[in-house]
Amino acid sequence: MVVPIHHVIAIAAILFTIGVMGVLFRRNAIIVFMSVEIMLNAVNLAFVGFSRFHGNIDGQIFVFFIMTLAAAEVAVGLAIIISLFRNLSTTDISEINRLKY
Amino acid sequence: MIPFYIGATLVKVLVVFSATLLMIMAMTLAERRVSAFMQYRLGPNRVGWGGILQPVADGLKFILKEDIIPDKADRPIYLMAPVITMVPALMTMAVIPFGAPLQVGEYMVPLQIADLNIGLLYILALTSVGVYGIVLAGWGSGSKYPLLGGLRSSAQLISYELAMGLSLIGVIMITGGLTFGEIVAYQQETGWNIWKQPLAALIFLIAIFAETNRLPFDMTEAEQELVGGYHTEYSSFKFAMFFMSEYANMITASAFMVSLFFGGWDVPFVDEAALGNLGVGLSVLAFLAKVGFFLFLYIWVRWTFPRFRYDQLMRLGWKVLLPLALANVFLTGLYLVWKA
Amino acid sequence: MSELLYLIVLFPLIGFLVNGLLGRWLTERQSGLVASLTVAGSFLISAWLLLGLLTLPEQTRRLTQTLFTWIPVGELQVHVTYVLDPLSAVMVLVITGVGLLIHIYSIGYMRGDPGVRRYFAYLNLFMFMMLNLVLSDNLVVLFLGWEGVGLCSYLLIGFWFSDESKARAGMKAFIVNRIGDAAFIIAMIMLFDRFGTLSMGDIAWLAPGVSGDTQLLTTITMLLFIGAVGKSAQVPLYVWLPDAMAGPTPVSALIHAATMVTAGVYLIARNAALFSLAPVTMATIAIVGVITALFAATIAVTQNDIKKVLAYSTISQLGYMFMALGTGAFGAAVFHLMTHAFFKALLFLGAGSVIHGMGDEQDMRKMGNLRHSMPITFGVMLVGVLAISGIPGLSGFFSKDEILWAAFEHGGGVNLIYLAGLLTAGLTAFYMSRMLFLTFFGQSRWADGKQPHEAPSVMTVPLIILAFLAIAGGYLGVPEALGGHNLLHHFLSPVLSATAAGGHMANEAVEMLLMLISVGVAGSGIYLAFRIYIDKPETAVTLQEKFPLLHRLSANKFYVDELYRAIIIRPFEMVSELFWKGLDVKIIDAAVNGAGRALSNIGGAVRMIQTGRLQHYASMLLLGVAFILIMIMAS
Amino acid sequence: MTSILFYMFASLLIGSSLFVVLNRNPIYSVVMLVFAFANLAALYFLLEAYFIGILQILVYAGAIMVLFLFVVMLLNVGPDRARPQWAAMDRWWFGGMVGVVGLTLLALVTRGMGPLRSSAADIDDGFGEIAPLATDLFSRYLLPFETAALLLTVALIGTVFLAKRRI
Repeated sequence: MVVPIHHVIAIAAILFTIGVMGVLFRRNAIIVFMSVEIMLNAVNLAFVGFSRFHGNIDGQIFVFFIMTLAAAEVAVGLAIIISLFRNLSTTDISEINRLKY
Repeated sequence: MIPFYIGATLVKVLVVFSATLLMIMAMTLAERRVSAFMQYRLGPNRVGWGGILQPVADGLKFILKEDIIPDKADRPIYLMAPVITMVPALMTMAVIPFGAPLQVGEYMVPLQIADLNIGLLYILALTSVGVYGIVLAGWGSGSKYPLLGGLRSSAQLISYELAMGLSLIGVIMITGGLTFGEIVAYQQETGWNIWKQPLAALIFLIAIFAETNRLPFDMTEAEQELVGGYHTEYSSFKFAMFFMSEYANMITASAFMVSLFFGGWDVPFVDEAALGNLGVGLSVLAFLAKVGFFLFLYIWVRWTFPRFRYDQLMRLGWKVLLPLALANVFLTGLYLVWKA
Repeated sequence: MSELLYLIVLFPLIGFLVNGLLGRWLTERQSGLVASLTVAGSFLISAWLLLGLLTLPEQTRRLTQTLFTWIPVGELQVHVTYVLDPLSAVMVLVITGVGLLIHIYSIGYMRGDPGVRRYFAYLNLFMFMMLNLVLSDNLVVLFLGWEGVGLCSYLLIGFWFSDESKARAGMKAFIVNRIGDAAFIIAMIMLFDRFGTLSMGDIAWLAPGVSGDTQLLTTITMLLFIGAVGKSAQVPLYVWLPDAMAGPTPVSALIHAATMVTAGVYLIARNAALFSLAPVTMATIAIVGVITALFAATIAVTQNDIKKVLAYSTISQLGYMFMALGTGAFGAAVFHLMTHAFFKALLFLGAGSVIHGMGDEQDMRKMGNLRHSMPITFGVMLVGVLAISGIPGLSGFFSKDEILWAAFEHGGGVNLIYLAGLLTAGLTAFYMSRMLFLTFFGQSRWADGKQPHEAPSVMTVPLIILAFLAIAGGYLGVPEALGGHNLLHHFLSPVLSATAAGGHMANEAVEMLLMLISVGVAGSGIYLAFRIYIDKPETAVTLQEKFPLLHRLSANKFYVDELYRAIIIRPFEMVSELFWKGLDVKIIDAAVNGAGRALSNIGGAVRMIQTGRLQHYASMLLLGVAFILIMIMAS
Repeated sequence: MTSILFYMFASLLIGSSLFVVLNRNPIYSVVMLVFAFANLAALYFLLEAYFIGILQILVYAGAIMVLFLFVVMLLNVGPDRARPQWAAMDRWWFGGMVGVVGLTLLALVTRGMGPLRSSAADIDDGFGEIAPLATDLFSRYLLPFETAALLLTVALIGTVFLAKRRI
């Protein structure tokens, strides 16, 4: 493996930024949610990269747990989106602003 | 050394791929012939000797038919879906060992494209990806019946995938390895897994029937309810791809069944290694015979059992198979602890 | 035997708890019974203990019981220790005895009042606190009782709190008492600082050791005396007591005549050893006592409210006791305290009986000629009036003459204190007779339709017993000049300092002469009253017209309340108002409100951030993350 | 060879991720995200995290993204009807935000780890396969592992509760 760790982490950072972009720019709750997943995966990539470059398995275990978390999170999050849609007939988060003052 | 392996691998890929396609063609014919046989009729027997060229004729027909893309279809998705279905179905064949290692000159060539060290998970991963083809086909058609078929299918696949995966765990536990090579080798030494994991075998068998959308689990394409299911709007070669991938899935599923529970290419009571390349040939034949049996079983079941109702299907998956699979894992664990 | 001491205190507490917590499940009669029985229990045990005390040798008559350590803080170890020595024995007996009679009387007097259980609960609580006060060896526990009786007094004065003036009277009592209490607390702190203990027994024992430090002793005793002034309604803190008459009459009898108001006398007598070492204080006490006695007596002359007359009479008599204390005649003071408890309780209860019989009428101008309607009440009131007037043979005669004799002896002959005491005695005889005549003699002036009637036996029996005590009580202290042995003095002498036993060494002939003089003064007071209010009723009006200024002054209590209002309350209110409107509203409130308004405005501005748009929130989050990252990079 | 593959997969990953974010049709986004995750799995394989790589496909592609697809289909969310109408402030704000975060991250990467190092640590045979992971998971990380199971159960119940119309 001749890829320097910087590049792995840089890719993770770019991926993360893409996720941030999605979260901030998109108005469809589902897409926003997917962007969150992208961010999570960017972190995972960084973990795996470090795990490889330190020869330490702990990073991968962390990723394992993050995936578990992501699965749980997605299930609940999508359920929330569904019930939001059921009540408001929209997934546009700029219209879901009931927390406003 | 490396070029040889690459070359050997390429050859194996070609062989496996074409063999699979051949088997698919044979299956289409066999299905029709066997069903005819079961219903006391003849079935297609005019093209070629005894109808043996019928698949070729079918293929030509599919290719020549007009390719219709519905107006409301989402074109990219609509076009992508058959491919997505087809590719994983063929890719799974990569990890199946179909014969004893072949002696080529000084090299031992395992008759398996890749003995991945996470082989079993690879299958699970690919089958789960296969869902997309069906779902996207249903969605992309822009029509309600395909959509329903697609939704049903994905729910069904996800449900039975759990039971399937859990049933595999028993096998992994007693084998102590995840690669097919290890599993087959283990069975050669200590006997087929079917004797040790009958419950897992049963669950796996039922699950692969569901995974391949075959009767009695063909909710996704139930003609009476869904006018054909997710591929209603497909025609021509794209329809053929769905068709082929279904058969490909059946073949790979049978191959897994054989590899996991029925000794793979193992010929009972025969030491393949002692016979040299003759033994290899024997083992390949044995493998094909076993797979053939399960393919026959597919057809047999199809024309024997009625279709489940959807809620019954879900209940079977979640309330019967899943607990049974968990119990199997538990019992296996107990056994292993007791043995240790 | 001493281990029974706590029962004296415990019984009323049980009564209080039963009446206070379970009162709603008790009938009126059960409630009164519980209250009376617990006090009776205390009385019987104290009587039993007194008998035990008498069997002991004279110098070891002291029963103590330490229950537990209440406040163990470093050097300050406050033990709850009860002491029964001759002084507290007398007090306990008076309190429980008179208290018992008044409890029984209350059953009749309070009949039909909706708050009767509360009344008995308060009364029992009062008994508990008062007994704590007199039995405790420790000043802190004494102070607990001291405050406790103040609280009960407040609660009972304002017993009918729905009447605002009565509630106000309660508050007045409470607030005026506070002034004295503050001094008391300072005195306690100084005592602890000097002696390292608050046990009065220890202090009495240690006191001679600091006799050189006159200034300190004077300060401490003065402060204690101020406390006593507040509690015992002396000039200038007496103003609460007349108003305290707003409470039920038995309460006036028990708390504001017989027991609580004598707490100040008890406090000084108890710390006689300390006070004896502070001559300046002693002189002050005597002067204050004299002024109070005379001053209150002059006011009592013109009061028309029967209870007010008695109230000022009480103040006057308390002044008498302080006079005795100031002259060093502690024994005489305690003796008068006891006899006063008997006859003043009697007079109050009699007045209560009259009020009861007249249907809650207290104005003597609307009474008259009641002696036929309520003969028993008249009889006992007569006894009470004669006793307080100092007619020979009744208790007041003995105790009052002892005080006068002490004053005479203290001053080494005829002196101002003695003369003032004599004048007070005359005035006392006059106004008490006036009260008696206005109430029971002359024309009936009550409104038509009123049917004055005798009180029920549950009220009259205690009256008769008290009348007996008012007569007999004095025979405990028959001076040697009259061939007696002054039993009480001998009994008390181990506790009170040597001077307290004074009197029996005097010239008997002079003593006899003085007695004759005082009897003469009392007699002339009665005669004068007879002349003015029975013989020629119109003289009263004539006198009023002749001396309008004097009458107005007296009738309006020398405008003391108004004076206080003008020089203390009004300035205080003005300063308070200044603080309220200037400081509180404009600065403090403004600051608080301004802070609130500022926060509200800031919040109004900041809430613009809360757009309800998820992405805005997320970007905020991100901003924070970016900030942290930059910080990490920078470091 | 592997580094070429790595950069190829990486660029595919980034490209498809960008597509996910920029594309306006949710269905395409889902599909492209699946593709992105497949690429990510490939990166994992190249980084010799085989188990994680297969899990990536199994969990993300096989389960999570199917759920997304499901929801998109269930709600039948079409393409965003119009271009998002951002206020000018929003545009600058968000853009600046992304820029700051991205640049900061990149700066951290390049600055925090010193000079380029291409040599990875020596690893045992079987690194990244199931056995070492399982050993750790069932020994050192047993409690977190069980907690994760609990978390999944809770999520399951919560999901049913949230999504069901009538319980």
